[in-house]
Amino acid sequence: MTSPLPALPIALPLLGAGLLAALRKWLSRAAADSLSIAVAASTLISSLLLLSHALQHTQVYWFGNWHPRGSVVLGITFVADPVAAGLSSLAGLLVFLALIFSWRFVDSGANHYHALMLVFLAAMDGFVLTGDLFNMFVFFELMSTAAFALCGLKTQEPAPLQGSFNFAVTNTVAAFLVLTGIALLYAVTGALNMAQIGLALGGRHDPLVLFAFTLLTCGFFIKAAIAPFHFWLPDAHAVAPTSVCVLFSGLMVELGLYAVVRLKSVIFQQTFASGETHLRYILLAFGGATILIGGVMCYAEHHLKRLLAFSTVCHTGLMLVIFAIQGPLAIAVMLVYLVAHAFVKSSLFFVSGIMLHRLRSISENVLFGRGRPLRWTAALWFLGGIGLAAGPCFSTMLADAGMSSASEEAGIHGLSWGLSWLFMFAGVMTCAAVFRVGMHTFAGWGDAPITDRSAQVGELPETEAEEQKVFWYHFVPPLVCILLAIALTFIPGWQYGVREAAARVYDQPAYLNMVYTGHSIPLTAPRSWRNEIPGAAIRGTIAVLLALCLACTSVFRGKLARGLRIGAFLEGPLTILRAVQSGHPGDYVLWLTVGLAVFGSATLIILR
Amino acid sequence: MTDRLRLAIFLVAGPVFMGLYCYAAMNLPPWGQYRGPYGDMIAKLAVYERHATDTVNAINYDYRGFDTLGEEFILFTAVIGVMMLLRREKDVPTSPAGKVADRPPLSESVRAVISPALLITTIFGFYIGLHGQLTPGGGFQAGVILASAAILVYLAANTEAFKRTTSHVAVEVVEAIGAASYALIGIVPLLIGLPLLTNILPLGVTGDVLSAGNIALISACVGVEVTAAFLLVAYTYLEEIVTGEIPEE
Amino acid sequence: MIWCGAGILLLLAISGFAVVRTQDVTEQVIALGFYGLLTALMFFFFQAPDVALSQITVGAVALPLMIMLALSRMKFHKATRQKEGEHD
Amino acid sequence: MPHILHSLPYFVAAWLFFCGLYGLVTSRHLVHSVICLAILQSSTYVLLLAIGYRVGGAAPIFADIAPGVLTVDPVVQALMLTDVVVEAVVVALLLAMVVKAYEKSGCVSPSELRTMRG
Repeated sequence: MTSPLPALPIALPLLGAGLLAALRKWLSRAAADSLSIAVAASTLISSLLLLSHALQHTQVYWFGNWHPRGSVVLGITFVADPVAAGLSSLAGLLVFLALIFSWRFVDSGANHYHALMLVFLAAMDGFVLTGDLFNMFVFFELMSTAAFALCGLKTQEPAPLQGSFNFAVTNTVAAFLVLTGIALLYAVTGALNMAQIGLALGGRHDPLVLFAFTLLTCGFFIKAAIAPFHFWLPDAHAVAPTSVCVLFSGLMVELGLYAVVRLKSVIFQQTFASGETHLRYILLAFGGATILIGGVMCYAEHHLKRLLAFSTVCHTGLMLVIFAIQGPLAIAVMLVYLVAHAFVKSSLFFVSGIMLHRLRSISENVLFGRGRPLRWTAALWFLGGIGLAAGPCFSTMLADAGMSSASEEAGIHGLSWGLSWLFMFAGVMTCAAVFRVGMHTFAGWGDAPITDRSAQVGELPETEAEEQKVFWYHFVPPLVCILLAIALTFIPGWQYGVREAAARVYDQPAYLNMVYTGHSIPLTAPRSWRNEIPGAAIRGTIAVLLALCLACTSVFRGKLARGLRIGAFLEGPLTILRAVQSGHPGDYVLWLTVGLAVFGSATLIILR
Repeated sequence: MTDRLRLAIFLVAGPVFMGLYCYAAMNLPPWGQYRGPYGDMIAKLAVYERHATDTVNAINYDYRGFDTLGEEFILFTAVIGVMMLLRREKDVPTSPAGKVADRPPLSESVRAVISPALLITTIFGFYIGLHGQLTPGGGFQAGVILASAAILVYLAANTEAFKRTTSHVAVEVVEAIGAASYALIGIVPLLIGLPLLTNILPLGVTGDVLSAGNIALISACVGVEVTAAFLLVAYTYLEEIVTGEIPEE
Repeated sequence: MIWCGAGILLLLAISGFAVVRTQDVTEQVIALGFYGLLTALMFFFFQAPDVALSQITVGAVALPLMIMLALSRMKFHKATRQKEGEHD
Repeated sequence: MPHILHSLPYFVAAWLFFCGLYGLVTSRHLVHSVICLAILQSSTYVLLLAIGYRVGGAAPIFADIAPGVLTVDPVVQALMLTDVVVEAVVVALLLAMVVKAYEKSGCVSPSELRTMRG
C-alpha cells in the first residue's frame, strides 16, 4: 500500500484544469472562480499533509510502481523531503490567495484563466517534488508554457505581447540549455534520475561535467533572473495581471534558484568538493552584479510593477549570494529568505493590484496624490516596504542574522562584512523605492514625481471601470501575506525546521540512500543563529531609516541643496542601464549568450 | 543598440560559447558507442514485463509515462494559450470583411485527388494509433495525421465543412477530456493503493493489438487530445478567414 | 554507411544555417519544411523510426503549415484593413 | 568508426545551437525569430540522437527482431518524442503572440514593437 499523497498535488490541479477547460462555455464567472478556488484549496491541503509526513520521513514515490533494479532506476520518482513539500505548500497557498484576489475581479480571458492557473500550480508542484532530471525539464516547460499564456492575458494592447514574447523567447532558450545539459549528463552516466547521476558522477570534474553544470545553472538562472539573464522579468511583470505577478515574483523566479541548489547538492556535490572556493567567487560575482543592477534599476523605475519586478531581481540576486556561501546553513538561510520574500513581495503586488483597480493607473506620475483616501492600502504598502528592508519583526531579518552565521561556518568570516553591506544595499534601495512611491501616492508630499519612458506605457486597468469599489476579500490576501511574513519570526519551530530541512537537502549520501533504500539517515541540524538576531534587528532598523532618508531626498528634492539630492539623481536618466534594458528580444538573447560565455569560461578555467 | 553593434558583440560571445560546447563534447563517449545502462535495461525488460514490442512507446506511455502526462498538459496549456491570445474581445464589434481570400484557388483535378487522399490519411492515422505498442507510431503521431486530414478538407476549399468539423464547441470539450482522461487513468490505481499511472490492465499476448495493458488506452487518449488540439489551433488561426469577420478598429 | 550518416549531419548543419540566414519569411517556411524532412531522414537513418514518424508529421507538415496559417491570417488582416481604408 | 567522426554529431549540435542564437540576435521579423528558435531546438535532437546511437544497433522495436539483439538506446528516443511536442507547442504559442501583436500594432519587426524600454 503506497500513500497517494505525493501524487495528489499534481493530479488534483491537472484534473481540475481539464474539467474547467471542458466546462468553460457553460460555467459562469462565479462558478469558475469557486471551482478553481476549491481545487487550489484541496491541492494546498494535500501539500500540507505531505509536508507533515515529510517532516517525519522523506517520502519517495515511484510512478507506475517501477522501483529501481539494483543501481539502475527504471521509472520516475518524486522525493518529497521537507523543502520540496514545503515549497509545494507555498505554491498552493500563493495560487489559492491569487485566485481569491481575482474573484470576479481580474479579466479572465473568456474563462481560460482558471485552467491556466491550475496547470501553473501543478507545474510548480511537480518541479519541486521531482527527483528525475528530465521530469524536471518537463515541468519546467509546463510551468513556462502556462506562464507565457498567463502573461499575455491582456491582449487589448501591444505591450503585453511584447512582454510575453520576450519572456517566451528567453525562457524557451533556457529550456533548451537545460535539455542540452541533461543530455550531456545522460551521455556520461546513462541515467536520468538525479540520485543515480550523482552516484555515477562521483567526484568527476572534467570539462564535460563542468560544461553540463554551466548549461543547467545558466538555464535555471534565466528563470531566476540573475544578471545578465534578467531582462525578461521586468517586461513580463509589467504586463502580466496582478495575480499572475504574485506567482511570478513570489515563487516561479525563485524556483530557478531552488533547482540550482538541488542540482548542486545532489548531482555536483563531489564535483566541487575541491573547488568550492572558486565556485563561491563565481556565484558571488553574478549575485552581486544582480543585486547592484536590480537595486539601482528598482529605484529608477516609475512604473509600479516594473519597480517591484526589479526589486525581485535584486532579491533573487541576494538569495544567490547567500547560496554562494555554501554549506547547509547557507541553504537554510536562503530558504528562510525565499519564503519571507515570497510573502512580502506577494503582498506588495496585491496592494499594487488594488491601487490599479481603485486609481486606474500604475504609473507613479499619474498616481501622485491620488491615493490619499486609501488608508488601509497605504498601511499595507509601507509595511511591505519595511519587510523588503528586513526591518525588525519581519522574517526577512532572520536571513540577515543567519547570513553571518553561515559565512562564519563556511570559514569566510572576512567576507561577512561585505555580504552584510550587500544585504543592506538591497534592502535600502528597494525599500526606498517603495517608500518614495508611497509618499507620493498616499500622502502627495513633495514635488511631482520624476518619470521615464516605460512608466508612460498606459497599462489598461484589469477590471471593469464601473465598479471601482474594493471588497474586504481583496484585502485578505495581502494581509495574510504580511501577517505570515511577520509571524514566521516568532514561530519557534520554523527556524529549527528550516535548518533541519536544509541539512537534508545538502547531505548527498543521505539523499542517495533515501532514494535507493527508502531509509533516512539521522542528521544533525546546523547550528542556530539566535545570537545574531539582535544585531540583525539593529541593522534592519538602520536600513529602514536609511531608506526613509533616501526616499525623502527624492520626494523633497526641491527643498534640498543640489548635492543632497541623491535620490533624485538615482532616479535620473542612468543612460547606460536603461539602454541595456531595451525591450528588444535580440538584445536579450545577446546578453544571454554573453552571460553563458562568461559563466562557462569562468567555470572551466577556474575549476580545472 | 544598433544592429551592427549587436552583431559584433554576438560574434565574440557566440563563438566562445560554441567553442566551450565543442571542447566539452570532446570528452563525451565517441559517437556510436552508447554505453547504457538505462536504455539497455529497458530494451531487455520491456518485452517480458510489459508485453510491448515497441520499447520506445513502452517508455513513453509506461516507464516514463509521467513525463508524457506532463507533455500532454504542455500541449493542452499551449492550445488554451493560443485560443486565449487570439480570442475575440467581448466589446469589439465585428464587421463582415466580405470575400477577400475565402477559398484558396484549386483546380478540379486537385480536388478530385483530395477525397481519396483524405480517406487514406484517416485510415493511416487510425492504423498508426492502434499499433503504437507494437510498431512505430502511437497516439501522438496518429493525432497529428488525423488533424492534417481536416486541414486537407480546408485545402479542398470546402470551408463550410471545415467550419462544421472544427468550430464546434465539442472539439474544445473533447480536447480537455482527452487530457483529463490521461490523468484519470493515472488516478485509478491510487484507489487500490498503487502509485499513480501503475498498469492494472491485463498484459495480453505479446504482439497482439489488444496487448500491453494500459499503453494502448493511454495512447488512444493522447491521440484524441492531439487531434483535437491541432484542430483547435488550426481553426483559431483560420477563424477570421473562415468566418470572414474581423474586429473593427 | 557511417560516412553516409556523416553526410546527412553535414547537410543538416548547412541547411540549418541556410534557414537562419533566409530573410524572407515565406521562403524560410519552405526551407524549414525541407529542414524538417532532412531531420526525419536522419532519424530514420539512425534507427529512430518512432521519432522520424512524428518529425515527418510535425516538423515537415504541421509546423510549416501552422506558420503558413499564421502568415495568411496576418496577410488577410492587412488586406482587409486596406480595403476598409479605401471605403472610408 | 573513423577517428575524425568521433565528435562530429556533437559539433553539428553545437553549430546548430549557435545558428539558432545567431538568428535570434540578428532577426528582423518576429516570425523569423520563431523559426530560428525551432532551429535552435533541433540542436537538441542531434545531440540526443547521437548520444543514444550505437554502431550496428537495430531500432529498439522487437516486433521483427529477436529479444536480446543489440539495439540503439530507446530512452533518448522517448525523450526526443517529448522534445518534438514541446517544439510544436512553443512555436504555436509564439506565433499566436506574433499574430496578435501584428493585429494590435501593425508591425512585425522586433525593434518596432518596443513600447517598453528603460
